[in-house]
Amino acid sequence: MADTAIKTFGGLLARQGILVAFILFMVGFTLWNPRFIDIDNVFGVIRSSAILGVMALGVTFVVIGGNLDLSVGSMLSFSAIVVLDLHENPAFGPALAIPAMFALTLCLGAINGFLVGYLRLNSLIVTLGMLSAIHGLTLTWSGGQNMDIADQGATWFGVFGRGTALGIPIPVLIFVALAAFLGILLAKTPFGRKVYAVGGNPTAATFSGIPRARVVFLTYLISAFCVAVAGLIQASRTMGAQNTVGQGLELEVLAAVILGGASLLGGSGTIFKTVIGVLILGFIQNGLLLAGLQFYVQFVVTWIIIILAVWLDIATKRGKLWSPIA
Amino acid sequence: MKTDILKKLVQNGAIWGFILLQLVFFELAGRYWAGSSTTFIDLDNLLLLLKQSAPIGIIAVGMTIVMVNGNIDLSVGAIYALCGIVLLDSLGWPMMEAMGDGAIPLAMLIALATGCVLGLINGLIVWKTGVDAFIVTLGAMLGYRGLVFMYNGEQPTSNLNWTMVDMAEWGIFGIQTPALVLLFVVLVVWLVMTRTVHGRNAYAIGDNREAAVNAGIRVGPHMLINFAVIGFLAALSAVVFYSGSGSVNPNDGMLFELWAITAVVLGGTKLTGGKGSIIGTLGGVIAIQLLRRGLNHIGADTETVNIVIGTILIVVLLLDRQLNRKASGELKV
Amino acid sequence: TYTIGITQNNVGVDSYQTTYEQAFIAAAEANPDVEVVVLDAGGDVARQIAQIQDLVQQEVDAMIIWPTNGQAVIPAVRQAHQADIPVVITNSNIAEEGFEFIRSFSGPDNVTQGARAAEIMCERFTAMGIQDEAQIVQITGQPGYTTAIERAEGFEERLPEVCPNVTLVASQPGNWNREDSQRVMEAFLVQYDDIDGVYSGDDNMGVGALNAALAAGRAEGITFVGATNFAVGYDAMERGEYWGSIYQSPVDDAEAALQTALDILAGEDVPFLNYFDTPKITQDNMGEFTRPVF
Amino acid sequence: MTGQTPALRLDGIVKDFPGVRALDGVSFTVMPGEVHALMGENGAGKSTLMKVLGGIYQPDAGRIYIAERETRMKGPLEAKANGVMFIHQELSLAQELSVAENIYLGELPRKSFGRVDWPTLYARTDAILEKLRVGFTARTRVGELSIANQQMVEIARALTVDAKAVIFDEPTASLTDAEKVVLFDVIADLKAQGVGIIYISHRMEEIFRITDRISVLRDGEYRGTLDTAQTDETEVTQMMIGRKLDLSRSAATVEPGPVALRVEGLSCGTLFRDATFEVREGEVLGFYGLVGAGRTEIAETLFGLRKPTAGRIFLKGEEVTISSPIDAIRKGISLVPESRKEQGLVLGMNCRDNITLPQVADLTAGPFVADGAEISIYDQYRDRLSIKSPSWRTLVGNLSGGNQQKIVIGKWLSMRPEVLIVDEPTRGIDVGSKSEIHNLLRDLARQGYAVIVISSEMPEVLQCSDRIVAMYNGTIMREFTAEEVTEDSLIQAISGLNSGAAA
Ligand SMILES: Nc1ncnc2c1ncn2[C@@H]1O[C@H](COP(=O)(O)OP(=O)(O)OP(=O)(O)O)[C@@H](O)[C@H]1O
Ligand SMILES: Nc1ncnc2c1ncn2[C@@H]1O[C@H](COP(=O)(O)OP(=O)(O)OP(=O)(O)O)[C@@H](O)[C@H]1O
Ligand SMILES: [Mg+2]
Ligand SMILES: [Mg+2]
Repeated sequence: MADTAIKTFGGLLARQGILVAFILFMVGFTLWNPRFIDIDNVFGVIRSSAILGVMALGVTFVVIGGNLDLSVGSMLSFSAIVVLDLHENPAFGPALAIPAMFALTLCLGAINGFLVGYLRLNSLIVTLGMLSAIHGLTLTWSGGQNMDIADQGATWFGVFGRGTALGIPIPVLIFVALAAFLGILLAKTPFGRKVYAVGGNPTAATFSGIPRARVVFLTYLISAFCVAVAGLIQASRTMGAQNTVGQGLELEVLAAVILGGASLLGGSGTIFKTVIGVLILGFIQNGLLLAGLQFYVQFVVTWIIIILAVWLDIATKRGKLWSPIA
Repeated sequence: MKTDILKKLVQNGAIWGFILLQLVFFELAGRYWAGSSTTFIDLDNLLLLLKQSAPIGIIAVGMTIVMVNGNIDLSVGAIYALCGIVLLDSLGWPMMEAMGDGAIPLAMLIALATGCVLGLINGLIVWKTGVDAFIVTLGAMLGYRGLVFMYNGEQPTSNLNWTMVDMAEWGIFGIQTPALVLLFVVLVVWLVMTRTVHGRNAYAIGDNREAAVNAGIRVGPHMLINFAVIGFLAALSAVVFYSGSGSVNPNDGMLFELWAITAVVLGGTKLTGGKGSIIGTLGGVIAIQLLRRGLNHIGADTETVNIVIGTILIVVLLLDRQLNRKASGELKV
Repeated sequence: TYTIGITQNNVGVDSYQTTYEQAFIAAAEANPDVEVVVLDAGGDVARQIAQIQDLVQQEVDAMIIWPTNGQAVIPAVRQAHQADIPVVITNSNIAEEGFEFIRSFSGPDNVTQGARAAEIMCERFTAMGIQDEAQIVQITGQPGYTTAIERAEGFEERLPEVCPNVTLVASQPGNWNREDSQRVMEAFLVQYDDIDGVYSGDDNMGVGALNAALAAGRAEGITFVGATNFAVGYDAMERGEYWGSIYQSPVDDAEAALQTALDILAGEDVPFLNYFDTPKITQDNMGEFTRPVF
Repeated sequence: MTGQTPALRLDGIVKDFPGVRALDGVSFTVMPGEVHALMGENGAGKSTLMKVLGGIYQPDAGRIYIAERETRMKGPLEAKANGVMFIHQELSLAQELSVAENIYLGELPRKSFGRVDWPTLYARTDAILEKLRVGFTARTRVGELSIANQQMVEIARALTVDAKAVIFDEPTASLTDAEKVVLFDVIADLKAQGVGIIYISHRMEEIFRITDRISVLRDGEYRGTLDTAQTDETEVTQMMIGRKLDLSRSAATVEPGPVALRVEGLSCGTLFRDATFEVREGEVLGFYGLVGAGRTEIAETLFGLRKPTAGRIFLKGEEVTISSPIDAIRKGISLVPESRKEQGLVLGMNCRDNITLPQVADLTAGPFVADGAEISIYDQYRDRLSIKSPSWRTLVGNLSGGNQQKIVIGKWLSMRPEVLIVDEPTRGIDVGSKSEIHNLLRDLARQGYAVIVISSEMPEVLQCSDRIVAMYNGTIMREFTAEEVTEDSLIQAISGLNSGAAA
């Protein structure tokens, strides 16, 4: 009995090193400050991680498909600015602003997808270029001004960022629902399988009759869709946005995805692990804030935790602590 | 044979062709469109360009080595800032202050050593834990930045030493110190990468890690050295830049890594390793710097600059692909 | 005609800087004797130094700099000075070592602004009768920027002078970013059961903190004070949710800088420190001010 | 021989991988000046044993003796230092580096300051290349070489040091006859110098041509050593697979049906020109030619991977254009590609997912992939092709080379195509499975499939085909029927000697 329990735990450790790292880490912080595990705080962390998290879900698809997406941060600024601006436009109002924003953001994703998928351009450079170009586009749209909802009381727009249902914040619900949906899409459907194949070996995928370009294209559309959702939450949460709200998020998102164990070479990773990655980052930030540490101490601790977590993950997989590299 | 050479020239020369194109375009656009009174193609202007390319350029050279080796370093921006702080702060230590200007070379050495150590830490973690360099240096990007802030809180670290500024602004034939250092670094690293055993092994490791291991190349130490070198070069870049500016913002150097990588890739280095050229990287750095200055020259505003730079990056990639297109009947994979 | 070059800190990062740029260009266009070269450093010191060098190379008649780092630009400013180009510093000043190379500073006094914010906060606490027990938190701007540092400095120095028993329990940066500040405030709210006041480096962040408090249902008892009165802050004041701020107009800021440069070119005497006034604004006196345009 | 000290002795080597014991107490001795064959089915543990010897894997138990001195191979470097050279089964080259740098990988000659001594490097390399009679130089970039020539670069490494023992792991899998002759000369030279040679191959004729003794592994266990001179194929095979093997060709019992695929004047740039041929249902058409003759390119064109520059393709009498592999699959064409690692497999995916990859979109229950259907396809082809894998969850990258190849074949067989093209189908496959695959191909034809077999092995085309197309340098030289073909006429046709005598 105890024996099997140990065995199961050993197996879990080997397969889900990152999950174990997460649990250890949560226990550690809770011992330090019991408030950490307070239900309000937990919801608070998940709620504020939701934006990063939703973006990371999309980027997981792109990364498993063997590419990068560095444009998500500046795309987030774009979608938030656009939805707010259209919201204030009497011709649109919230009901039209949201679909219009989704359409425009998906167009940007389609550009990424077209360039990387169909034209086969290097995704790092393409999305870096798009990072810059979309920022320019956002500035042009807003004229460089912050966007705000003038009469916050008169709109239901805030529900996406501030509302709750059954006592659970709506952003948390969106994040969980989207994670479940995309998790199933990736793990259980033919499309998901194709994403893994294209990321794992694009040539072999082509030889197997998988439309490589279209699959890559779709991963970027998914990524853009997630950014649009995140942008909606963001805009609704703050009821206003600067042109730079998403700046720098691209690397944080990537860190979460990688921390979850997706390989940058493509072909591996799961939505579940990405969620863990997001939560680890969210709880590190929150835990250190609660511990009253300076934000730069957070940086250093995040560094150490990222490396320890990934190390633990791969060390359990290979069954050895140290790398065999000579 | 002849067409082969021509093809190679076109392939490797794409970036230089692009630079030439930019020069001509900005000269003409500046004169006839923006009505600028100054010329763009002008020796002083080009020398200034080279000088301004130095901070990113020196780092990009290091990035080329690491990328050829099959790794990447995202922490260079933070190393750059941290070494800048070490340089300026160490000048203010009582012992060093007592030495007067004689402390300058010592401070520079301390800063360079710091860079090496930071690079070594990255390299050691990559080697010993087997965690991917992308993750290790992504973490270090945060961690080292944290150290930058710890050093002096959120305040800039300043120490304006006019002797050092004069050194940075010194030059011969109008080529100022930063440009000289950049050219020197390019030359030395080019020699190392093309002529030495270490350089060739770095290519082999990046090209086919398993083959290198099978052949008995000790992959770890080579990676370690290369991380130390990029740490050193990031520090050198900091020394060159901060001796001329005298003050470090704690968030200086952010995004340097991305621009350095962009320059390296534009210069023809493969992201997956095994292929790349230092000279190409120099071209990539100059091309990007030229683009920025050119856009300023013709009076483009912030949003236009952003849009154009983004678009150009993609267009260059597209052109490069067109130029390097395989023969007809290519395998459609 | 005169050619005047300006290199700005980071256009587009917030409405203030954008409005400043627009106002500057508008002012220059209104004056037939001026041509301007407008550059943006994008917050990057290295790029700003390069731009100063470029302007020297282009032999502009005068140069206006909104420094990204008040120390780092000094050697570049010296180059301009050596090339006999008069330099005006705008919005946030450079360090004293550089004063000999510039002709004038034109902008707000950020230390005073911080001090005034402390006074607003203290007056409010006194009116509420909690000046001896209040606990406050601070959300600062982008770490490393002069404006952020000076405002925090002014606030932290002045507060104990006026309200010695108020404690500043925590300070975290909000990076001039409403979302960041909202996140920081959420954590503060979990961490501290008793928060009586929030000082933010600008209203944009202040409104982020306000949003967090509203969401947690704790906004009622908290006094929010900011700086650089943004339209959102003004509106929140009007609704009675936000207490006070410092009124600072980017249009005044831009026009003052251009005028200073023109005065210098015209050979007039200009004061070395050319501060424009930035008054306190609170719910009590906001009627005296128009709603900010940014 | 018994009086000599062995060049190499392995004693009780055990090696475990998660889920498999790859080696189970293997002992094995190589004398100096001996060519010692190591044989066994796919997955028997040959490559693993050699990797233990080469320092790439650490054994879980057992000892290694070199010249009767116990030695621990901590890594490839120690192996090399102890005089053990290893020519790997899978190409182990840096594509962007020159031939010389690859041959001396890990031990480039040095000058002061760590500089590479280029003149010495090139001089030494040229000397080796001369011995190998190859058509490229020391400075050529390896990526520009054909697979066969890359294999020669790999082989050249054996000549760089004074080795005590050299391991060749399936060196001939992608060599042509001309290069094989060179390789055998090299081996003879080494042998004359008293080097102990371990030679792994699935090709019996080679084994009997060059080796002195044969050791056999089965399921990671040592089965015994035979004297080559005193044994024959049957005995070796029986030792390997534990039963007798029927090597006879299964006769075609059906009359060929209507034409399934007809190609008229198909050309693709300079790769191949004016190819005209047809294949009927119930028939196996063989393509034979030297490496680079353009057979693979024809197959790729038929599979929609290349755009033809001229010519027409008819499927069941109807003209079609095939624009992509998706298109080809939809029209009933399957291609088993020639390079399993690059084109055939996603190494990071498990066995089941690889096999069902081309049809995953059809194996659905509602919007989801149907797990059960997938596993039953896997089980079916595992049994049919006797794929040796711990479970369907095993990553394909962890299978032995031959079993990987079987996965690729299974993947395309399970598509039940009308036209099945197989390109070098048995590269790296053991004799038992090889004849199984040959018979399988013939069975498929009997069931009404049209099969095209591309191969560089003459016995294979002879064994399988009803008709044989001989190619030389991008053109079809001649077509033979199974009855009229002789080895000589085939060799003549593929060397472009009698271009006049078209059938
Ligand atoms: N890295 C690995 N991880 C897990 N299992 C492995 C690994 N390498 C080999 N194996 C397993 O060990 C067994 C022996 O494999 P090996 O490659 O030695 O076979 P082989 O005799 O060389 O076959 P072939 O003739 O097909 O090359 C196989 O069952 C294989 O699946
Ligand atoms: N000299 C060469 N330079 C570059 N690529 C080559 C060269 N020779 C062959 N190739 C390519 O390498 C791949 C494998 O070549 P290989 O020599 O194995 O030919 P093959 O496919 O066996 O010959 P066939 O075309 O007759 O089937 C082919 O796609 C071929 O086009
Ligand atoms: Mg093998
Ligand atoms: Mg072939």
